[in-house]
Amino acid sequence: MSVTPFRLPVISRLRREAIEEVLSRGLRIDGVRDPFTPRNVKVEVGVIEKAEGSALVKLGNTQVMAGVKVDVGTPFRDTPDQGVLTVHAEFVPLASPLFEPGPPDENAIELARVVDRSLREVGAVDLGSLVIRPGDKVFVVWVDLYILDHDGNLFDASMLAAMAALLNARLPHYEELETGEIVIDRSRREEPLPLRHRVVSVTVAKIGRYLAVDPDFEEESVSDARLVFSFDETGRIVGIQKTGEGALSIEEITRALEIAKNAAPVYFKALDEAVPQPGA
Amino acid sequence: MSVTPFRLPVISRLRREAIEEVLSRGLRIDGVRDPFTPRNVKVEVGVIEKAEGSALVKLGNTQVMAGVKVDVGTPFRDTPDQGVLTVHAEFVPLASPLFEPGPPDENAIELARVVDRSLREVGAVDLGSLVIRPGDKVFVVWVDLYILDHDGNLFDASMLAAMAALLNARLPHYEELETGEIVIDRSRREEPLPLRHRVVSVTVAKIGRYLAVDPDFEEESVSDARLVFSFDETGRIVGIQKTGEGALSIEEITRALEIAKNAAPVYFKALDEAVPQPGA
Amino acid sequence: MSVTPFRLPVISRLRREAIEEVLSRGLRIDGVRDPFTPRNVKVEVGVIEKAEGSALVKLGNTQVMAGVKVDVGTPFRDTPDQGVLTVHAEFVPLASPLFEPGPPDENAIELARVVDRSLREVGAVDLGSLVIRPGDKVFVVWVDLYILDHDGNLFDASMLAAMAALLNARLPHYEELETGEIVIDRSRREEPLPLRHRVVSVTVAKIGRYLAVDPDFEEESVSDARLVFSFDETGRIVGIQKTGEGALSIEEITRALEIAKNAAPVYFKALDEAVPQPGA
Amino acid sequence: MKAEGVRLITEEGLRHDGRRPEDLRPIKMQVGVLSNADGSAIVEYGKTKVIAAVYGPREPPQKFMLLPDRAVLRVRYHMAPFSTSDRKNPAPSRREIELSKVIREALEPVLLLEYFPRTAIDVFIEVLQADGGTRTTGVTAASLALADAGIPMKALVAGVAVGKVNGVLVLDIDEVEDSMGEADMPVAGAPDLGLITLLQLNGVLSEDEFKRALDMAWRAIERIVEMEKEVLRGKYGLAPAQEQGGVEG
Amino acid sequence: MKAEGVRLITEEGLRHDGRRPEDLRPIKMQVGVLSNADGSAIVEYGKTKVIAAVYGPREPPQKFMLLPDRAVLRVRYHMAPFSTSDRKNPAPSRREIELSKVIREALEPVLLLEYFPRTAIDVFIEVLQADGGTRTTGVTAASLALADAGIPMKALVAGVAVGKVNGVLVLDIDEVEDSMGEADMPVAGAPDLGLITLLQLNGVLSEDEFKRALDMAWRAIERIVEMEKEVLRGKYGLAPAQEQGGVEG
Amino acid sequence: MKAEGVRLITEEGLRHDGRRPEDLRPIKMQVGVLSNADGSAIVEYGKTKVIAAVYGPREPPQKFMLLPDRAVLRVRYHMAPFSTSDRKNPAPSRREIELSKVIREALEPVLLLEYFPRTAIDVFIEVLQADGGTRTTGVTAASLALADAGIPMKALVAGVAVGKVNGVLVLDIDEVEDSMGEADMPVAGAPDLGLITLLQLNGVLSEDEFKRALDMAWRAIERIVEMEKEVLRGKYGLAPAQEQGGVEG
Repeated sequence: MSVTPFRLPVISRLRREAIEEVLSRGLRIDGVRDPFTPRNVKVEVGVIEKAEGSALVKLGNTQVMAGVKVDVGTPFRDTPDQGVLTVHAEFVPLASPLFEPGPPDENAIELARVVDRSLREVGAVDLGSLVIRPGDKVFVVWVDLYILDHDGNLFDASMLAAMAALLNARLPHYEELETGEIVIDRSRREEPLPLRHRVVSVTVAKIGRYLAVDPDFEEESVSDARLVFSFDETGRIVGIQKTGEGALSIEEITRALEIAKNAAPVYFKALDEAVPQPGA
Repeated sequence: MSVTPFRLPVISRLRREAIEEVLSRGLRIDGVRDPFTPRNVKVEVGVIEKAEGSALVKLGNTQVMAGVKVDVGTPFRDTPDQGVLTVHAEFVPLASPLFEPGPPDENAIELARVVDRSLREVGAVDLGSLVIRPGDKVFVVWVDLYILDHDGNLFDASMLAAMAALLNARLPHYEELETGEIVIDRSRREEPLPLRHRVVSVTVAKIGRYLAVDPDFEEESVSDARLVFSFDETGRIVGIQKTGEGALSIEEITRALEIAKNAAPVYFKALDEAVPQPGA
Repeated sequence: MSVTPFRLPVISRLRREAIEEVLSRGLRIDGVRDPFTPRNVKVEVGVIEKAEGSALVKLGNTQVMAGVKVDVGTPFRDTPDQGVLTVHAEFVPLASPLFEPGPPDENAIELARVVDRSLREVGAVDLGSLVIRPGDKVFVVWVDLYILDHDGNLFDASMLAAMAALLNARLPHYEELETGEIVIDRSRREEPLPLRHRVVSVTVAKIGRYLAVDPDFEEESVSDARLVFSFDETGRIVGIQKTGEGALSIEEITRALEIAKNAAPVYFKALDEAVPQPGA
Repeated sequence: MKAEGVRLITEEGLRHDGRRPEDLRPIKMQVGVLSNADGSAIVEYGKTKVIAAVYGPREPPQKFMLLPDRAVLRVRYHMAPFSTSDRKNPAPSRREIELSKVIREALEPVLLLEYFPRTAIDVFIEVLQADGGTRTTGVTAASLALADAGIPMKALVAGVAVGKVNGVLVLDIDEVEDSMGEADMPVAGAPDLGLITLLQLNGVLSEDEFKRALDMAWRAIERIVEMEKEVLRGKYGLAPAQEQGGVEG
Repeated sequence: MKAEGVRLITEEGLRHDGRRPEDLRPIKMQVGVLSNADGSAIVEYGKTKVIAAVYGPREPPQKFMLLPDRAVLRVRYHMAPFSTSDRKNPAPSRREIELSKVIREALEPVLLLEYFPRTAIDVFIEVLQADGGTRTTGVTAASLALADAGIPMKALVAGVAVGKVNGVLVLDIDEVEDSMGEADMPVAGAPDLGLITLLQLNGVLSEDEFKRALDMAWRAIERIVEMEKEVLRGKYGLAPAQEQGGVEG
Repeated sequence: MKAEGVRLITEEGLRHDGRRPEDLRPIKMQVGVLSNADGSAIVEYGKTKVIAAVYGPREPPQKFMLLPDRAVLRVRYHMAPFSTSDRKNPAPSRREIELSKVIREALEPVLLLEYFPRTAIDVFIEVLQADGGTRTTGVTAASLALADAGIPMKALVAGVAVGKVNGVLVLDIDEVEDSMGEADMPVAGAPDLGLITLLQLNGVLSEDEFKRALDMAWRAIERIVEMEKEVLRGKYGLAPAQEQGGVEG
């Protein structure tokens, strides 16, 4: 059951007014940004040697770590010729005073599912080439998102971390025993995980009459709603999620799309710097 | 752990006196019935096309939907030559202000188990003919009871819904692949589910010194205890459950059985009208 | 998440002073024991005929029952040539007003894991001889600890009960069917469970400046910390656990080990009386 | 990633069930279908069948979740085990948890929750049969049930999904089109406020396709909200929409 | 549905363990077996062995469940993992949840709960060995433990199951008879009040068989309650019932 | 029971990674690494990498657990799914539940919890990479995070594990040594108080070995606490320990 969350207390109404006031002047509450520019973003890969792929993303003060683990398992019955991709997010309590220990809540589940769909629908991971024995044994790819510090806009940071960790990942060596059992040797990393697209998400918040990209925690808290747009490297829209208790007009949605499209290259650049395009 | 439930508030004491008073005059609080007559009952089958069998039962204002799904699975180890029958009940929160979302509570579990036993002990479903490959592959029959509106006597309505949905059910087509795997095609429905008996349950409530069949929610709330008798079409008793915090004398139990036996034809008739007896 | 437990109320401060005062005179609060002597201990085996092995241990008023069940299952992937041993503890609510129904809490889990490790690390059960078909079918040994009455020092009583039940256990007869399936016949008990060592645990409590073996519930409640030492029959240390919110100096730890070592024979004797050493 | 080899649009431009791309499925609506709930409705989009019930404003069992200045809205989207081809496990799936949130956020913008501080308004949505578009059918059913319960609303909402199948944008996709198509975009909105309250895209669209799909959804939502109004006008009787059934939707 | 091919009644009319149809198994009872609990008892019907403990009246951790005009009764029926042939998973099964309710409702009628408003009385029943009749043995153990705890009761209760095996009604069935037989009817009652407090039927009986089975159970319950009284008279010592053991029990 | 056939100590007495038996792995420490937490630290022992955050004193959501005369300490030790060779299921395992308790009891003795009655102090420990010694690395990280949060402490604590490998006692064992060795003894303590606050032994030691291992651990703990002090002196900058990295650590 989904329940209206606790809203920040009265003080934030004043803060909200301040946030809207600076937005009305084309500025942001941090005194640095304009409404169309994401915060500083840093992508680092290979931070966890034991994982087949990993990344740490800092987007302003928001920190998200992603780890990719690869196992051997059985395919889903309706896709016997495809590997399995699973995205999971943990809002661990060290990241925010609002997070409590426990199984993922609706926010963590929504985040993981939006990232999952943005990767899956466009075929970012080439699942067809992750088959070991059709219908029987395939590679199972786990993407685990670990929110370490929550200063707003977990969607964009998590999508970046997931994508960077996937780009960093290598498949482990495996052997087929005489019994037919597949044994993997994680100490030997071979081919990179086969990827076909690079995907980023860009979040635009609606705050009163204003739109602003990459909201920080305070902006997010006073926002009416957010739109998360996912793009591939060719500019196609590969996922959308409206999130938050408010609503938007069609005109606002169109403007938000424009803002998101124009901000996407900032994330793609951070990604390409951390994991250069092959041949680049 | 089972805990004494919250009793209805003081107002119900007055209501209880009213209910007892009309019972003392051989009447019911609804101003229509006598103590020996169930409410209007309506059985409709085939209400959910996607289910292999389905039924909606209205017993007064009580509404219960039942769906039958058929899968292929493995038999229990101790009954390798029998299919599997599972009855499950959900008290979904739209049915009553008393129901909260969550896993089935003791009342839902008791209901499902009483219906299950009443079907199972007499062999209402011919599990022996649901075997595809002995010891390996059998049909698994799920009966899911969905309480939509709770105005008392969920036992009788649920038993009727389960029985009607089973009578409405057809087995899906299946094929054995060369690999030995069994694949089912739900778009092709073939034989009816093999049934050997029709079973109904009749509930008699003890309210003070009085007995009354098919209690509505108010009567149930003020009752001391209820006796649920299940009968097959030949009049054999195929299940009993005393439920509720009170007790009954042997003489009361004997009288309740008599009342139940005399009311059973009402339910059988509703069942037969919805799903005519073969050859009838 | 582990949370500081509720401490006994103010009254126990007085009680604590009394307990410390008698300890300062080399006595115990029960008026009978000295700091170095465990309570009366009684070990009875074979108390549950349906279990492959069982024992009831009374240590003062503390009562712990242990049952051993043996199944056939698959080995862990990293130990294909070993049977499986699992220790589980239930703090059932009849044992103490402090226990509530529910899944094992951190105390029950700690207890089970300490007993498990003390058996496992020294190889008390010869898991290598519990293999039926290497890599495929092995005996799975469940040790279930049931706390019936909690008057302190569950560690020592549970370890004794587990050990006695294992010594009492016999493997069930099994047959391999033509299909390769392994079927066990619990009515025929054959070889004793193969054991290589006898292990006991001895708990020493630190209460203020004093150390005392086998604390009862009151002593445990006012203790700063406890040290649980496990020994095999040759005197080797096969497990240690410091438990409780306090700390100890190295000198206190050394003294506690001495006390434990000297008390261990009391438990070994109780064990040997209940299940005589082969050849003894 | 959707299979792209299957033909779901005929050469005449018709869909597998005979609809034109911009056609809704037959829509049926009925309110006041339950006796206990404060408000209820059952809505069908083709074979998709969803029932919704509303309780409240009321005091929930756990008071810690109440808010001092408004009612909390509690929404549960849940599928009956028999609603799907393979039996659905009744425990809430991750999908159901996400959709409960998304639907709650689709309803909040039209409710005057500040009228009822320290109470809860509960919306329970049960999918009885799933054939595509269950979340959007659920929003429509919830809107009707809220109105039936007399909860003060700024406007009615309705939902519909637009899909892309064989490169063609099609309205109100069913399960076959969803599973075979290239994109599924569920939308809900309140035409009387000019606001979109739910928007998701599962799949791939160009910017232009997205804008056209959004427009297509919006016009359908306007029509569905009109049906809601008709049904509420004839409360507790059969609405014209239901009697007509059919393609007109 | 029970297997009907197995012979469990000899030509002389005796049962597989030598009992006549109307014989109980040897019954043992002992009270005050635990130090922490306010009351406790261990009861054996043949190889079936059940321990019960009572705590209260006391304040439970969750106060929301308290009632203003009476004590709440909380009952847990639980099986030890080692009590059954195959290890029982310690998490409560659906069967244990149902039986906890059924046993609670078998005890409520004899307790004077209105003496202790806003408190809880807890009955914890642990099946240590299961050989048929665990719920009815549990009712008997709970009755003794409640008396041992000094909880005011209108009357003692006891339970016993009647079965139908090879067409014959038999008293106090064990596990073999239960699994092979045609019916299992657990009954509990308070003879001093003339009331049945628990009644279930798993299986098939004619109306006449049902009445005879009920009568058979009732007479046995009267005898078992007499044993309870004897044990309580000799509280904390071994009861005569236990010393005699045997068939008479 | 550990495999005993594998040679993990060379003829020169060196370990598989070139360390001498009494050598620590390179240790890195950094505090103030998170913006939301009141205190935080990241600590590495070789490849083992643990992050800890502290919140509080604060009011927890569930007030029933508060104590009238002191703060409650809440500790969670948790492993990231990607921290281990095989993916770790994120649900708390029995091992994590035990270690949360053991670490809480290793921290309680040095905290002045009585300064903050009716509040909670929360310590969240996340293992980011596990290569042996995660619980003891976690104690060290928690000690730094508590200091960083300004929680009043009697002394700093640190942890380290001593193992027995091929019959030799070795300091600060890594995963290979742990899985192949004969014993693993995690120890934590507060040198400034002269107190051991955590002590476990998984494996087999003679009495003499135990005493030597305890002494070995104690001396290493003294060194690690010195590193903690250095890092805290240079708060929010890189500590000398980190810059040096390496064997000395």
